[in-house]
Amino acid sequence: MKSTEQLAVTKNISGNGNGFDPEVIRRDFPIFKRKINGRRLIYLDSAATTQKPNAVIDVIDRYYKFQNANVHRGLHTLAEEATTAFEATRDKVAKFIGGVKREEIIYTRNATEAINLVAQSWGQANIKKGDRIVITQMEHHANLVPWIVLSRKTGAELVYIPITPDGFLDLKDIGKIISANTKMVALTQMSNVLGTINPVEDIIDLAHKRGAVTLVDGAQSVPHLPIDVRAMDADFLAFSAHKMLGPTGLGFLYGKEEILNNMEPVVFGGEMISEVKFDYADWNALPYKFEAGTPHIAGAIAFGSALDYLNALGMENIRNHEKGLIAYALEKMKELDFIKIYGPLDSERRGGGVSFNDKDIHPHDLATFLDMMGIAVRAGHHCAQPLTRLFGVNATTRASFYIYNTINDIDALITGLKEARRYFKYE
Amino acid sequence: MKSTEQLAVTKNISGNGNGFDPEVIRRDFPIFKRKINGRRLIYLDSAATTQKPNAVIDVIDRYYKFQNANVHRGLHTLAEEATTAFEATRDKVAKFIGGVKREEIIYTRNATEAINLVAQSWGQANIKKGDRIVITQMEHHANLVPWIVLSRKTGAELVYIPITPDGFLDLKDIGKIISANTKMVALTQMSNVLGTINPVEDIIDLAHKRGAVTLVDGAQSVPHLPIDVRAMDADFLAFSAHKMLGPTGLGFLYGKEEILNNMEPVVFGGEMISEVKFDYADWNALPYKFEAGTPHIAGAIAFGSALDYLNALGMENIRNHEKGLIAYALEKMKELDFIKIYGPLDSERRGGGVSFNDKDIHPHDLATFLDMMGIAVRAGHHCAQPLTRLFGVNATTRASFYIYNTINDIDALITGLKEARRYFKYE
Amino acid sequence: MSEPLDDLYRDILMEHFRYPRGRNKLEHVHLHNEGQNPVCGDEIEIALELEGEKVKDIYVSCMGCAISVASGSMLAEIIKGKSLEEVKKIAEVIKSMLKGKESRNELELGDLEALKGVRKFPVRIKCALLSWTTLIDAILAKEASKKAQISSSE
Amino acid sequence: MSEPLDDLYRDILMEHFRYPRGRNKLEHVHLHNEGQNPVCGDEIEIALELEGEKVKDIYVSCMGCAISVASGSMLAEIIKGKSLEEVKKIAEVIKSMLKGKESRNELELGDLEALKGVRKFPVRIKCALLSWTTLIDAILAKEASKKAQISSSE
Ligand SMILES: Cc1ncc(COP(=O)(O)O)c(C=O)c1O
Ligand SMILES: Cc1ncc(COP(=O)(O)O)c(C=O)c1O
Repeated sequence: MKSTEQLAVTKNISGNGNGFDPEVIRRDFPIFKRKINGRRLIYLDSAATTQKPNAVIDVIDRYYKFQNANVHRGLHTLAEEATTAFEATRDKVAKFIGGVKREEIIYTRNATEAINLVAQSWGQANIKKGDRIVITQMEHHANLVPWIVLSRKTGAELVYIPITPDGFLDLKDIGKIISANTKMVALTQMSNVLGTINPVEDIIDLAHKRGAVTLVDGAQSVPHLPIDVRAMDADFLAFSAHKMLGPTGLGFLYGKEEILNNMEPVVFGGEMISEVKFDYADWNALPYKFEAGTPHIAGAIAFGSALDYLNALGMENIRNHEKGLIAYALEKMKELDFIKIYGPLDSERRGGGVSFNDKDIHPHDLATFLDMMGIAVRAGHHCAQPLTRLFGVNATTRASFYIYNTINDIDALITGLKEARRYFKYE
Repeated sequence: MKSTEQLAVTKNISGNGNGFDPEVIRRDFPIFKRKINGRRLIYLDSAATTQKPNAVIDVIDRYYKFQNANVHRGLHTLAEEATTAFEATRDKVAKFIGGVKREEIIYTRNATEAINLVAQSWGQANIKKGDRIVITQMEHHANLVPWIVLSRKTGAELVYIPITPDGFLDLKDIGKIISANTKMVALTQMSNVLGTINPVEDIIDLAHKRGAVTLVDGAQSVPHLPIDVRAMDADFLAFSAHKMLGPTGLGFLYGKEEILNNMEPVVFGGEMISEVKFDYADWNALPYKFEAGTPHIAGAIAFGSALDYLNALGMENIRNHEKGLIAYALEKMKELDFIKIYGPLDSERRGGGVSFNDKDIHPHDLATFLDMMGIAVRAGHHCAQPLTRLFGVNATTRASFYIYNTINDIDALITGLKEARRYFKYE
Repeated sequence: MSEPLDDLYRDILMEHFRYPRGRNKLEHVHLHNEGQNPVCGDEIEIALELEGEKVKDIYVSCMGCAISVASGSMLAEIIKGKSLEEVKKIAEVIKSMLKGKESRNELELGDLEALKGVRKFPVRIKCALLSWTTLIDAILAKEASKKAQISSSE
Repeated sequence: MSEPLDDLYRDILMEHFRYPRGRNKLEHVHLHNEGQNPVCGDEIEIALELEGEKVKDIYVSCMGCAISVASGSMLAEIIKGKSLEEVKKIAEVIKSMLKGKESRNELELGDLEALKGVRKFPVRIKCALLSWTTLIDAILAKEASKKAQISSSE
């Protein structure tokens, strides 16, 4: 790729006419003032967790300083303010994923807990021996281990949609895999290792025709793509706040009202009940039925601000920006003959991070080397051990992007990859 | 009580020779700069959640601004710093409750989830039809509903230790109640409604003699009393960070290593596994086995600072300070013939908040009235509906205290109670 | 005390609280329901005696705060003699009033206007609505069971 | 590149990484174990051939990073000829060294001294210890089963 082409990509990214400028965005993120090992921080680990803008951090600060109270059960001013703000975020989340009912949004700790809630409550009640659960070979452990455990407990079979060598779902036998006895189809909308964007609508459609219920792991997709869960028609959608500018300790389960209404809660205590006697307990209405105990109030309120921030940027613009970054990164990496890329090479059909390996340098050593240059990447199995092994390795290196990343960051990475080979004496 | 006695109490509180001065402490809590309905805030709702000192708020702020990264799986500098700080809090918690092993401390969302983890994992595996579960009549829904559900699921009987009219556990039949077939004894160390401090050591001792496992709900006790869980010999202890200066979204389960080792996890995903194949998953070591997915990193790190703050004050001093406040509040309220107090009147045997009712004004109306004076109290069943009903009411008013409360706050409350009667025309 | 508080605890409301209407047991009960405010445990019992589609008499018993007791008492007063359709309409108007929407009000609300002060106290709205939601739930349940009967006898 | 990195990837360490010792399969295997680093999925296999209490030969195969491969190779080099008791002692010394404690070091560590640079990279300590913990676990398991045999034959 020549420097003129490079310029075009840069333009495509920051000059899309929507005022989307990562250089400006970066100024909202205090962490970029920090030096890492004497270098400027180049953060390429947003698939693990994103950095947070001042708008979010300040809300947490303000909440604890001037508003802090427990929610729902309080009659005093602070409690009422906290409750109003806490519930306002629920409305924002309902709107953000395509305009669902507020009762369909359940606060959880993270995406992992959201998926487990479904596997445990819906799964235990509806999955029996002889049934089939379908997931894919590219699932994160969060959408893999709960189903392994459920199938072990119930005797249901767990069947995987395989992947092609270039990192797409292999859909040629999908009609057989999603069989008439399939009760649950759970899959990720975007792979955290390969970046693949899966055709969830089609798969959901087929699953529904077979009478199965569907769960979409949106941990990687909701932060990066415009989402319309109603158009998608997923029965459940799980995602985490911390991967989309929000605080840690907060995640979400969307579920269709009718299905949630028929599910038993899994955690019991305050707030989730409507009446308790010594020998009797009755459940509260949605969504509270699934929210026992004091929730992450500060986190929820701050996440409202994260959604405002993303909405102001526009999810379409974010997707376009990232598509540009990924295309550029793939181009540049393809030029390096010592780098093997895992996953699709077409930026239209992928998002997320780029996983790759140096043919000689182990991902750990590479990550440590890059860190000394201020570049934060991730190395390991990325909580998708069986997938990583499919590619014949124990670990890969992953560089993942978000709204604050620029072409410069990718250039720095490419330089780092070259220098690593010199340092480890392969060049 | 005459003004000279009053003075003595004040002295006892702030002049205990340990430099414990609530007026000085208050300056660390920015919320007290806030006006509520034009009045200075008098916060008497710490049993619901406590206010947070700058030391805690600033750590959250700094974390998100300059350290933010996902933990455990990262090799880069930010990830390593976050992991170290996150794990350091585990050590502090282990020390704070009496010096247990770090592996015995599990991060949860709140006390509620901690108790549910035990009911679900240990309970489902060890409780059968014919077994007995013993709890008390003064449990919070968090330590009540999980056992109702477990007994319903397993067919085990649920038996309550009753309470006396003055709000103590009635222990005269305890030898019969904790029978040979009792498998679990779960009780609160301090009632969130009555303030009663229960003789947990004796009850645990008896339970162990009968071969039962014990769980202590420490949601109200750990923030307010010096705790030595090893001396207490509880098998499990549950508590929440937000009730002891810490952030929302974080709680803890302590469990004896041997018991935890024999328990199955209940939430499955990243971090809690040691190896995953497509048809196989094996669990990580303690404590990670029970911590699936991205934890509340910021919350955990900030909670380390909350513990430092409490340690600097000294838990003995905190207990003495609160004992003084409660004694004073009880004295003052006893003088009001329109106020009925629920729970023990001896401040040596109680802590926590004081629950009471005006004989004519409903707790809701009273709470709304007090709020207009800037006084935050709680009204309702305090998530202990069966207990509240034992006293023949649907709701009580509760004023609860912490390190930043003063004699002045109680005087303001007493004035408020009197003015309410004038306002509602009962005087 | 302060102005919003006076607006909440208006004299009319306090008068209803002190002398609640509808406390006499009914001879014939055609509609019955119990309600709870899960936040606080407040409880209400409502019963109606009907004459055709009209409310002949009503029984309301509420263990609760001034707002919920007074609101229940006002309910007892206003719905007497009204048809169930009218009752549902009044409930809608009160709901919108409490949620702060300007009601294009063709209905005569009488004392119920006094509930307006609750708007400034969002946590108390549930108290003001407890009697109304309990009653409406009962009416809707009755209608649903009637429909079911009709369709099963068709 | 920077100094701490040079201290981590010392020449001796890189030499072990490139030419790891102990890659020959053993004739007789008296002790065998496999280990994993759950953080990254790195895998190791270790086997010992014993002569009495002494290590006669050793096989180490590690799929992992430079640190874990080199550490495994150094292990293979140093424990040859040592008694199992001595091996356990060396493991202890290395653990303390990596955790930054000054070891009152009577033992000759040879190339293993090169692992000192890992101290500045806490997340890599697990890599450096993988081979050692895998080996020690095997030794302890063997001892435990021996004890059990003795007590059951008493
Ligand atoms: C005695 C007791 N147990 C449990 C809880 C539940 O705490 P959390 O809501 O933080 O889970 C509380 C707090 O309300 C409590 O007072
Ligand atoms: C695809 C996918 N699913 C689920 C998760 C789990 O998210 P969390 O750790 O926030 O529960 C992740 C994040 O690592 C992910 O990438």
